Amino acid sequence: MSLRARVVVERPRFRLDAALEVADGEVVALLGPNGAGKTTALRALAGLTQNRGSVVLDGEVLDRVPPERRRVGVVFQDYLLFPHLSVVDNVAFGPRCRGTGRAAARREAMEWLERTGLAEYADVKPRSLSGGQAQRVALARALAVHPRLLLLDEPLAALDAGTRLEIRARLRQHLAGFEAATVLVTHDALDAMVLADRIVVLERGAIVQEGTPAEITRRPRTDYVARLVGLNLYRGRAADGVVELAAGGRLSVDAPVTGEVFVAFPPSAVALYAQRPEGSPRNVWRGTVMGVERQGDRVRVELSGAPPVVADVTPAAVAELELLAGQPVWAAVKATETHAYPAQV
Amino acid sequence: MSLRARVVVERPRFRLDAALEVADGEVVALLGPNGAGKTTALRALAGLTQNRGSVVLDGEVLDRVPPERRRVGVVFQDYLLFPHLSVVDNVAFGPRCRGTGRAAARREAMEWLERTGLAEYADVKPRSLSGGQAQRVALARALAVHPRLLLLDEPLAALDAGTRLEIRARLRQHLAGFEAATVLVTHDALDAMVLADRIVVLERGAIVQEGTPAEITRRPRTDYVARLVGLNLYRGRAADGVVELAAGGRLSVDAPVTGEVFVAFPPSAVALYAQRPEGSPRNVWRGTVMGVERQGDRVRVELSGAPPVVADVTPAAVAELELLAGQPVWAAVKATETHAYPAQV
Amino acid sequence: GCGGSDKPANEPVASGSADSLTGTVTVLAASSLTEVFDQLGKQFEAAHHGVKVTFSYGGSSTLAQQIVNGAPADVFAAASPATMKTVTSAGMASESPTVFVRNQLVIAVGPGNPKHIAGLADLIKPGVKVALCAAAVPCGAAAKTALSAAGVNLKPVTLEQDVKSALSKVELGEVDAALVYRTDAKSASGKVEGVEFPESAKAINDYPIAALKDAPNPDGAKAFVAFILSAPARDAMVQVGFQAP
Amino acid sequence: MPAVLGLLFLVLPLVGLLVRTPWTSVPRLLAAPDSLNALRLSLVTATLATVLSLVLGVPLAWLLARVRFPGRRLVRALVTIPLVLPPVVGGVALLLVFGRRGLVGSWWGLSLPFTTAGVVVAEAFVAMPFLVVAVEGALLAADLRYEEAAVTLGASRWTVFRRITLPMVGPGVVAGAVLCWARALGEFGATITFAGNFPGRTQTMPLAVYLALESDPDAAILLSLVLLLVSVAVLVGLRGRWIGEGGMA
Amino acid sequence: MPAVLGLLFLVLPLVGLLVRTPWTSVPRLLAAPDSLNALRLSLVTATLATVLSLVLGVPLAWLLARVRFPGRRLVRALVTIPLVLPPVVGGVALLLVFGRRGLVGSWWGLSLPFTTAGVVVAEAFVAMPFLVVAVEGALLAADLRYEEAAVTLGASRWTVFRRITLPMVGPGVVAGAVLCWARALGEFGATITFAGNFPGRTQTMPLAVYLALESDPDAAILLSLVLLLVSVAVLVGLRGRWIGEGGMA
Ligand SMILES: Nc1ncnc2c1ncn2[C@@H]1O[C@H](COP(=O)(O)OP(=O)(O)OP(=O)(O)O)[C@@H](O)[C@H]1O
Ligand SMILES: Nc1ncnc2c1ncn2[C@@H]1O[C@H](COP(=O)(O)OP(=O)(O)OP(=O)(O)O)[C@@H](O)[C@H]1O
Ligand code: MOO
Ligand SMILES: [Mg+2]
Ligand SMILES: [Mg+2]
Repeated sequence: MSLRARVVVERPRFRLDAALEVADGEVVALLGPNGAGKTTALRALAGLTQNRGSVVLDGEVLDRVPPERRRVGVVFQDYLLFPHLSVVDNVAFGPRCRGTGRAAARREAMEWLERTGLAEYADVKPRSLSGGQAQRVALARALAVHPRLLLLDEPLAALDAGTRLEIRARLRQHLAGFEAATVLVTHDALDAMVLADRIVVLERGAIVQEGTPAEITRRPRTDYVARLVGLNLYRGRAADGVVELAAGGRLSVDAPVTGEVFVAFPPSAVALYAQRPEGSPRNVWRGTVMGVERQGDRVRVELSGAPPVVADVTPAAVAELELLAGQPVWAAVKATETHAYPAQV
Repeated sequence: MSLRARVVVERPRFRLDAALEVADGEVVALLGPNGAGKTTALRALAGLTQNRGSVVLDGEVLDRVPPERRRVGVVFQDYLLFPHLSVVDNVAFGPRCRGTGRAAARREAMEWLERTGLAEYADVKPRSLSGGQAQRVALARALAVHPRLLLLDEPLAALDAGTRLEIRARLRQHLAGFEAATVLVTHDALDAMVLADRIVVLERGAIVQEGTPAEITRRPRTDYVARLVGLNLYRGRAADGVVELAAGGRLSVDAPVTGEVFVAFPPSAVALYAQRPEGSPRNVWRGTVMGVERQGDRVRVELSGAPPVVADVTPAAVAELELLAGQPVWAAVKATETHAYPAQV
Repeated sequence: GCGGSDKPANEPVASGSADSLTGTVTVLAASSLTEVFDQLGKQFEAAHHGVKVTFSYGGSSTLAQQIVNGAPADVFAAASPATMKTVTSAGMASESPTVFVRNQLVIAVGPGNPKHIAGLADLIKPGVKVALCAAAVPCGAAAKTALSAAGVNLKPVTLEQDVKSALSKVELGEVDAALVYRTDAKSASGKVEGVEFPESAKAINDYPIAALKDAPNPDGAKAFVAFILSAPARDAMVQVGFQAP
Repeated sequence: MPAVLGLLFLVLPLVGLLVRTPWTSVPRLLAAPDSLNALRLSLVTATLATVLSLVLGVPLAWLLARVRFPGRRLVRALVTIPLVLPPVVGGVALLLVFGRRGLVGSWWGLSLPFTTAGVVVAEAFVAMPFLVVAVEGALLAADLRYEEAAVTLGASRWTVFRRITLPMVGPGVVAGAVLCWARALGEFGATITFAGNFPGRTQTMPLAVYLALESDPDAAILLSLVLLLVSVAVLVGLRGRWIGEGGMA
Repeated sequence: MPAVLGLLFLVLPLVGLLVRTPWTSVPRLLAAPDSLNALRLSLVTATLATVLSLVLGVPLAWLLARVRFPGRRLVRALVTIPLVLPPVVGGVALLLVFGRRGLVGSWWGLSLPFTTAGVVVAEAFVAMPFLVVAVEGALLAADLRYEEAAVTLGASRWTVFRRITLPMVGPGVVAGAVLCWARALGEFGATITFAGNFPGRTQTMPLAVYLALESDPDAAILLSLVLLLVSVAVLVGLRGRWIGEGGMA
């Protein structure tokens, strides 16, 4: 086990207390809403913020090791490229500090820049980079130190769609062949799914869920996670295949559960009708359209009701049903499309 | 027509030259890869960077008007919250400059903070905000000046999924009831689709495409745009319902086009088979799996071949076909699912 | 009354008798006169009720500059004829200056005279560090005269800008001897000893005094000059080591 | 460690003074009204000179750091002139301008030399460049983009300066003001030349020390220590606080 | 506009001096070897004092700005002492420490007073605090997060200081060095007290000026102008360049 840490940080209106374990070569994505403590956790791991817990890396207790000797690579949320050094010198800074000669360090830096597609900017100062370019340089700078632990704070947020795919793929490649442990903070479910072996969800300073991307996707345990993975999620009490929802209403499910449970299903499982439908779906209820959003080749419809629900439909359906805010509609979900699982782990 | 501008900026290794028109109350999304010149364009509109073109707002020529009298609200890519002022004073700064009294300005600022869900942080300094919190404060600060022109540089990039939906909805509401013209820079197709009336795509300093979100989505004209909206896009010569693709291969299409055309279809229109399928689809070709990525409830498969293509399939299909990198498969696309349109506008 | 004609009419000055002097008499005096003038000022105030004497001490040349530039002063007492000349040639003196005391050089040495210095010739013994004043200031000029009269070719370690700093070098033990005025050696008695030497008679420095033309209080100026030239004042100055002219 | 060496170098001489001080004569000296007058006058004039320097010098520093104009490098160098000019010559120069027959003084009517106001002018002349150079340095190191952000919010140049620039270079301005105040407090040559040495009116502490050196060197050291003590007390009291508040991490 | 007023205030006295200068005697004065010697000695010692101050003072400023230790406020105030101390008293204090019978000087063997090295020490003592305070102000205003970023890249404290902190506070260090150099160049009281006044060895320009004031005020003004001219030339030549490079937007 490469990283075993407990990070405990007290702030005036905030307390972080989270245990993190990351294996050699494993990538853990740290997800959570704004202000959940993700950046704070990374800072504590890097030794930049006083940690009342403990950090053990490769069996070595780091609590008394100063940050410069932790061999931890960090990509900061706001990059923090050194304004007075050229791009290549920014990247070469780490290798230089680890004792590499000037020329060798610059060569190494140039390689990294080529890999991130920024070789032509090697000699400019960071302030004349665009936001996305700066972020890529920050990434190259962190990777160039060959860290034992790599901490990435939203390393792809400022990248454009194309570069993002590319860098994401590169990063994945790199992380795959990486002997180090990696913790990746992100807001993007896709980044987390693609890059991470395991996801840890932080809310209000505490870990609320962790598991593989598949587990998290299938069995979200909080509203935040559900929204993140694009599922409708409810909590309720199950008895005889029917769940009484805390949010109002009831849902028939296709699972032998009882007691406190979560029920989840994707928006695409929700069918919408102008009239009460007759037919197989056992879950049918009335709702009111709150909002309609086009999303690529699908349309996402938000409904209030008991329970409130989000549905994905085709543009054709929108036109046919004349879905506008305020419009009453019927929602239907087949019991077989729902996924119910115990609320206690 | 509220904003008519031509922005022309020369940089050592970069030249921006773009004409922008934004109507009263209209929201234009400026999309483009990293380093395309989006931030530079906003700076020129705001009067922060020397513009060799011309900016006309509400009929008034702004070229000689200093930035402080342009009534332009800006959310900067790196927020630039004043570090020495509390959050509420940051937001109140604009109203104060416009002559509002101290108490009234703070009241107004508090309202904005409440709307962005940050009222409890009113009295802290920006450096103790998380990234997403800071971005929301920057948004509130820009809106608080009731600008005639609102310039947003990736205003949602650092927001978590939940807040993002919320703020996006709020922003849309606000922009809808907004008499001002808005230019929004983003990397997120969804943000652009949801928030913008019109999309302008900038690449390498020049406008390569503009139109409504629907037009852009349906008829992308560059690889960047196609990737952005998640379509497969090819260019080729059409004759008698068949397009010879520049990327290799040919596609039957269901449109009466001839000459230079684009052909586009969504990844979900691509079916994959282990054996060459017999059946209705007229476009069938061999490819090799390059990568498989789980994306929420779908799996995205990248194929090389003539042409290369991206397909969206169900997890079940992945298991059945044993889709792994290197695996040869057959791709099929119905001619009716393709969309062909002239390359010349 | 004497010379009261150009006085502003509204100034509250009694006319006629010198005993009815009033107002303030401002005296610019060389800083080497500080102690004795402070004491004489009190005597003058006691003798003339209602008169206040204010002193502004400084380097003689600084004071001369100030006078030329319109300092509101009544009397100037300089430590050298040269600096007084700056004032007179600018036409700022109301009368020709009078020499009121003279000062003579001595060799200042540390307590107990550890290097056994008895005269100028001993100053060139090896291992003896000597401080002199720079030739541009009066004590330096005097030292030069005395040394050449004695035919001693002295190599000092420093040429100080005034007597006091030369003296303090002896007090602090940085040098073994310095040529200073007798008054200075006397005021520092306990910390230095003064060794008299015959050639000093050839290098005596004159202190001139004069009332000033633009004096706000001309009567007071005249009276103060007269007082300084009087026998009691002269005695007081001889007490602290000056010589009568 | 050079930092400790540096500290020793600056503090050891003070220890030397403390060892030599004739503490027994403290009460007598402090009872002398002239000493107290001089101390009071020093504090008042140095503070006024600092205020004057802030009013004139901070805008000047801003001009040098933010506005491009021809000859800026020359002006920047001219500003440092009073640093290099021997103070006594500075005093003479002031007399040539503000004196009775000076360039300005002659049609001005009002006479500055040999008044308390003259002391303030002399001190400000000598001390202001310290403020200007320190503040200019701070301004040059500041991040311009915050000022741009303020401008887009409708702030005039003056508002930007007052509410953004100034607070952000707070530590620099405080440092400049401290230097200016300290230099004004210790000013001797220009003061005695331009304003004379009149007890209660223009005799500041350094002038009193100078006189005391003539007659009673021990008293002079003691007076210096009093000046030191008071100024260190003021600095410990005020500066730590200002810096704590004005500083940014 | 106060900036212009401030500029006039600093520059007018110079104009006064220029108007009064007896230009005809320039050749005679400049031909005097003592003047040239003094000028050369001034430039050399002021530069050495600045180097010494940089070596000792920048680390000291860093200590004050970055390291928390008990009594920091007091130390911060102690450092400003030589600013307030009348220079002559400062010279006496130096004698008490480094003099023949001083605390350090007596077992040191090596004698500083009356040597050129002594001039450097006296100038550094008086001028170093300017550097320390200016650099400390710049350090306090700098953004700490860049230093954090450097630390995570494996930079030792010293590397962070040398490659990140120092370049980022460049303008502040340049400002401090300029103040320090200028103050050293104009230093009079401490120098003459500690190092004495011997032409070619310890007689710097200000000492030559002071003595000239005694005998020939016009010559004194002229000498000051020469000093000015040279220093302004140096500053125009070097500083604009440093600032241009060291500055960040
Ligand atoms: N230096 C600080 N002082 C006081 N409070 C702080 C400080 N830094 C962060 N906080 C608070 O701690 C909480 C967690 O902040 P953190 O930056 O770790 O959030 P985050 O999870 O990274 O959020 P985001 O996704 O918005 O970047 C927030 O409420 C923030 O306001
Ligand atoms: N101050 C500057 N000096 C020189 N070149 C600059 C400067 N600012 C930006 N550039 C260059 O201009 C180009 C456009 O930059 P800009 O910041 O406008 O890109 P952008 O579209 O906002 O990209 P991103 O999405 O990454 O933020 C880039 O190649 C960048 O390197
Ligand atoms: O004014 Mo003096 O008495 O020459 O030092
Ligand atoms: Mg964060
Ligand atoms: Mg940008």
